[in-house]
Amino acid sequence: MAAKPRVAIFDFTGCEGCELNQLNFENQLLDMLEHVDIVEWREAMDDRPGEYDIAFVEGSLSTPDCIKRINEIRRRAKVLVAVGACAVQGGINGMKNTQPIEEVREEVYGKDKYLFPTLPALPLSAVVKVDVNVRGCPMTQMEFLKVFTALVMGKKPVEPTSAVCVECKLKENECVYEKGMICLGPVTRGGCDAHCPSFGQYCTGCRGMVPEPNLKAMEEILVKHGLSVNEAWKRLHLYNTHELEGLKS
Amino acid sequence: MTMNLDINVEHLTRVEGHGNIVVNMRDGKLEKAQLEIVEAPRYFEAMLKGRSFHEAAIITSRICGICSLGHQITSLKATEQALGLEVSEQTVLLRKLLIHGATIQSNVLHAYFLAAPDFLKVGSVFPLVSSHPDVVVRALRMKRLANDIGEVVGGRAVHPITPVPGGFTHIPSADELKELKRRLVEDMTPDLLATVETLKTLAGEIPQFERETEYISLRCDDEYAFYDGDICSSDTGRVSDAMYREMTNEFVVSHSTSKHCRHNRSSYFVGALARWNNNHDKLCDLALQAAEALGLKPGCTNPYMNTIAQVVEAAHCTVDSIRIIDELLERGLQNEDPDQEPKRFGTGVGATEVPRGILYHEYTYDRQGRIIKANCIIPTGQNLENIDDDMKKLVPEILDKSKDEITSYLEMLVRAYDPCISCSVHMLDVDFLE
Amino acid sequence: MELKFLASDRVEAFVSYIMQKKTVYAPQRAGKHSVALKKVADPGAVVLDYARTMQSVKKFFLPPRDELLQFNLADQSFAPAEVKPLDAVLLGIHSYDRAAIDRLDYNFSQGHAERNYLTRREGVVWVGVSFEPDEFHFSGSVGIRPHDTEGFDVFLTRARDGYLVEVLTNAGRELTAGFDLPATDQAKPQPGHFHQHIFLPQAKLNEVMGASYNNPVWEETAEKCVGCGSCNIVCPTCYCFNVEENVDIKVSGGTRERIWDGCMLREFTEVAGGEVFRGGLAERQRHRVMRKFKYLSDKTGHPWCVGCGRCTAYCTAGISIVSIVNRCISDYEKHAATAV
Amino acid sequence: MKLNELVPQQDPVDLYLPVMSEIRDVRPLTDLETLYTVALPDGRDLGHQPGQFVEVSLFGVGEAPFSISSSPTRKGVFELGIRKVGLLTEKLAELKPGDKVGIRGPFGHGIPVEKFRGKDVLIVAGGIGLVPMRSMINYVLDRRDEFGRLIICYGSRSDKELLFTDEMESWRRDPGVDFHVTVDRGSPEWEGNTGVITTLIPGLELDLGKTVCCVCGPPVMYRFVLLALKSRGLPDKSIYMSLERRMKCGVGKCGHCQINHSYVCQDGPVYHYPDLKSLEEAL
Ligand SMILES: Cc1cc2nc3c(=O)[nH]c(=O)nc-3n(C[C@H](O)[C@H](O)[C@H](O)COP(=O)(O)OP(=O)(O)OC[C@H]3O[C@@H](n4cnc5c(N)ncnc54)[C@H](O)[C@@H]3O)c2cc1C
Ligand code: SF4
Ligand code: SF4
Ligand code: SF4
Repeated sequence: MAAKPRVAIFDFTGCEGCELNQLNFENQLLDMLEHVDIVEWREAMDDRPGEYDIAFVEGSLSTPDCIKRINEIRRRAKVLVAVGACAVQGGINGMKNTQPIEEVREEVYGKDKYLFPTLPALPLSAVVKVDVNVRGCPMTQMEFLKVFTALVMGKKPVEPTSAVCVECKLKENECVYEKGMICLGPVTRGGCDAHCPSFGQYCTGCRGMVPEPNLKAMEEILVKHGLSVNEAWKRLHLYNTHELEGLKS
Repeated sequence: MTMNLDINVEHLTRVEGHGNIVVNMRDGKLEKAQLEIVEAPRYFEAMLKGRSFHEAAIITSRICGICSLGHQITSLKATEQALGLEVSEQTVLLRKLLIHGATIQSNVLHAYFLAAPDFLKVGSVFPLVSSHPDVVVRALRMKRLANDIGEVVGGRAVHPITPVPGGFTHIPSADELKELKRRLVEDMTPDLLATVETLKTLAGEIPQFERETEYISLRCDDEYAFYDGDICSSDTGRVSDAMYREMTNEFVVSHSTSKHCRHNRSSYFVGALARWNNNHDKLCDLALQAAEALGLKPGCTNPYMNTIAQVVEAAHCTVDSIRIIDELLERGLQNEDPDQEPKRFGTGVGATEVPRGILYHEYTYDRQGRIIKANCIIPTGQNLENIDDDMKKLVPEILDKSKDEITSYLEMLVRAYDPCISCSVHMLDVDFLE
Repeated sequence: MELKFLASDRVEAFVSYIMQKKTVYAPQRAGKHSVALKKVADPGAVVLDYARTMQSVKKFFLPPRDELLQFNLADQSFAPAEVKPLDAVLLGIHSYDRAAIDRLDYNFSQGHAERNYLTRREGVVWVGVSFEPDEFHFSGSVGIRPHDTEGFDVFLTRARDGYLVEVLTNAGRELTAGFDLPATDQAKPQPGHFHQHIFLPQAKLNEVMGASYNNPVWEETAEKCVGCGSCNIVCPTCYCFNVEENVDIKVSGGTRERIWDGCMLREFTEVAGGEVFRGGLAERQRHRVMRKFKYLSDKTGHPWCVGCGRCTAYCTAGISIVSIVNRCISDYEKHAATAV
Repeated sequence: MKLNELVPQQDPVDLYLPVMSEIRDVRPLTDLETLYTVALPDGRDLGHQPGQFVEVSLFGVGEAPFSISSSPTRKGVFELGIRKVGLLTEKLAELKPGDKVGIRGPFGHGIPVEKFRGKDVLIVAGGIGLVPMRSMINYVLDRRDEFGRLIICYGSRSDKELLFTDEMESWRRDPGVDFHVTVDRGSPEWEGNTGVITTLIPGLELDLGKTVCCVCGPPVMYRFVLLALKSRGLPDKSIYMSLERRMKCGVGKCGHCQINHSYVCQDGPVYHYPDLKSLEEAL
């Protein structure tokens, strides 16, 4: 690529952990800056020019203003990258979607609820076309680097599709089921190098579902390991309410 | 002298989350001076309702990626108290080490990446890459090491993996800890001294502004309190963490999706400066020397000095991390199973000092170990009223300056609090009625 | 064969002794409940009494991630990955895992003989150990017994208070020479009993599996299977791989790597444009099992499953390859009975 | 026999190292397809059979199998016709003459030309299936006297997607070639046949005893073409088909291309139809 690609970073509703993770590339940051020009990043800088090639967007969409902004970003960006579970699949924010929104607001703000308009938490792809996903909560740094180098080379990044279990087995991790815990790894998209099971914790499903997940079979596994059917689905919903609602219909 | 003034900074930059600064003055009368929080509310209560105690910390950690470790540890403390789960001394030491790592990383990030561009009059850290490469490389090195503490002990710096109710799912090896210690001694300590030198040259850029207020932090008898302690007010003294509601008194204001707090006065201050004012007697020598060099004095009432207090704390956390690692190595690391057998089901409160101030979580569990009631009060929410009060005092004092200068003073003021707006709109304060 | 004796309390000394001659890899504790093959640093850490490791010795010859070449993007040059003979002692290996290596040897030498695998295969001294079949082992059904010494240089059979040692080859003699192993007149104990069986000899299995293409067992299994691919990735005779490019952050070069892949994964047969040639879980499961008991055994006369039980032990859905095969057998026999 | 006695002893080879080769010419065929002329170093000959393929790679991007589109009778360079569909092919589309690509191969079982010698050759190609078949077509054209009639049936989705239109003109004009082309949906300017490829087969002039056929196209096409050929009475043993599967190594190791017991990269891509009948998953 002749000129350096111009990169802009945006955030919507989320915890900003993904953006922080982008600042956490201490060992790579200077190399990365060799390849791109960062032109917009509210969390880290003041400037706001309007032109960019690649937009990295964190967070889910949850207010009418979000929808306006994301359309504007899409219009200006050549490549739009959804970063992190909130942006890719709605993430944790999606959990509120299963409860009637008015009730939730009432509970929180009481009579003041009309002060703050809000919508169900949506992934970016529910509103605009997303070109690339970097999954994870927070976004998987390893995957971000792969996507980054791919975009710098002008090629399409490859999205992993197989389950976290594959990576666990490649690393010969002791399966957390063996420790009497449960795990969502069997239906969760890999690409994180089985980060949580590698540290003895169960996979909470933050990278979204594998394509065409066999959810009935997953439910059976969770129930066999001591969860009630209700609890099993709650665990599956943690990051994936939007996706699961979509699969249902 | 300016008689009419309208300032509206939309989506303030270099802070975590979305906030606007709005100031209106009509005929010399200040009508409005406030930080409006426009971040979309997150509704964590809807998420926590009915969730298992295994998930509480996983979910609340997502309130904020910047403060994820703080939320996690605070949540674990509340859950453990509610369910009667015991943690080992090793667990406590590892948690304190994690908090130090997170505090260093957050304070370094704030000082170098968010605040320093103000002192150097640039828009972001990026121009500094070419103008001050050694400073940037140093900042990155410090941040990396702080994050590596999180990665080695917590499995990940943002949303750590290993801390769970009752202990850890994985503990670091002795070799990993030794390597961290080596870097803390050989890299971090000289980098801190260099940071102090750099800041000394910029000390003149810190605005002179004083406003007396109430300072609230944890306080404990045997150390500079982060993990354990009572709630301590500079006005009213110490109370136990169970009294946190009396210390916070949340209320809704129309210009903020985050609730505000007050205690003894119209507002109070939490964060590094509050901790410094309340606990400076517990700091290690290196930190005290840094404070001395940078002109930070006990009883400081200049909110802009919060950034300096953060650097002083980074020094303390570094020295104390080395001490904790020595203690862990001396004891010998044990593979322990976390205690996850609840002894009771009730209510528990956790209070921890996180980089931006004191953080409270409170949960009530049902007999299946599911959350029926949760409350969480975060530092930035507690500071918001204090920020508004500061602005109301500051604006009239600087009316002789240009509008741009006034704006930049206000932006710097808000940034000095290192506000974490993502956190502040968590909205967790509800009783769930099943 | 002359039997020698290695007392339990001398195992550690034996390991230290052979460590002086060659690098040793052996089973050691990996987690609370698991044992893995790792390079030995502490002879006391070796565990000879174990059910199974999650990954077999395959990982040393066909690593999970294996660099094929390094490239330089600036001048489009490349260098082949450095591949060295393993040149080590593999200690404490079970007979079925040794048998699996025979199968991989075949795969990587027939047709195009592959340098990467065959080079790593060199210089290995095999020290086997007998095993006590657990709830998942069924290697007896594919003709591999716990005491089988085939392919080993030295074999240790678990006996009272220690191990009976058979030194089987010159390499074995060289390895043990100088270590005092007293002769014993103890007889080799009877091998342990299997708790799992395939109810038909392999010779007949090809025929049965050939007739089981449309058996309902595939669809039934597919209902329980989550398609996670664990069964492939832990199998000692699975060797399929994918190839990936890794580019460094400076975008100046990188590596081409192969990574274990598995036919249970949906993407395995997906081509550009979205066509998936074995899309359904039933078809994938059928392919996996047929590959072990038909496709490759038709060609060589040997089953490609060695009965280690890993795919069943590590399947979170509890799918058992033995049950699948036995179901095919019983349906076949029922059909044969009604047909007569 | 014991398994280890079955293990053949041969010198192991570096199977995965490409030969860096030069792109000599790049010719767009349509919006999606491009024809590349490639030269091995030192003027080496690829030495392939029609129907064989090579693995083409770009460092940092990937590697994939592509059929050789030129006839082995044309020496010195070889041609690849590549459709832009994904990661690698999109980057290949950016290449210019002088650029380098990695080549491994030729691999696989091509068209057994000796079985076609002296016979009438019927080629049925759908879409991009014409790319490998062109190798055979040109082979026959270059050795005209060794073969009987050459009958080509080519089907494409639309006239805009037709490949090798210039060569098609010469086939059309060649009295020794019986060339038929059809498109599923023609544009207003299209004056030729419309309809799927099978509509061409009933009208062909075939000497059944003398015709040998080779089919290549998208997966859905095979079953219908087979039915059409059967209804013309062409015996199964006179039919060959070239199949496509995902493949990574090209040398029978990676397992991706397996159809039942058969490896497409070893036993195929060109199969004798009677052999395919025992492969339930093939068609
Ligand atoms: C024997 C054979 C001959 C072929 N000949 C031609 C040809 O002459 N012209 C042409 O345009 N295409 C041909 N193809 C198809 C070509 O291989 C795919 O179009 C190509 O792999 C797509 O790669 P990509 O990286 O652009 O696509 P992506 O969809 O990004 O593919 C990613 C990876 O998937 C694998 N893959 C995807 N599709 C296929 C496929 N169809 N076959 C095998 N692996 C695949 C590859 O390993 C590839 O690297 C042939 C395929 C085979 C098997
Ligand atoms: S720990 Fe989870 S992801 Fe890993 S193998 Fe077990 S079930 Fe799969
Ligand atoms: S391990 Fe079990 S669930 Fe996973 S793919 Fe294999 S059979 Fe299916
Ligand atoms: S198929 Fe299962 S039992 Fe057989 S060798 Fe493979 S993992 Fe072991």
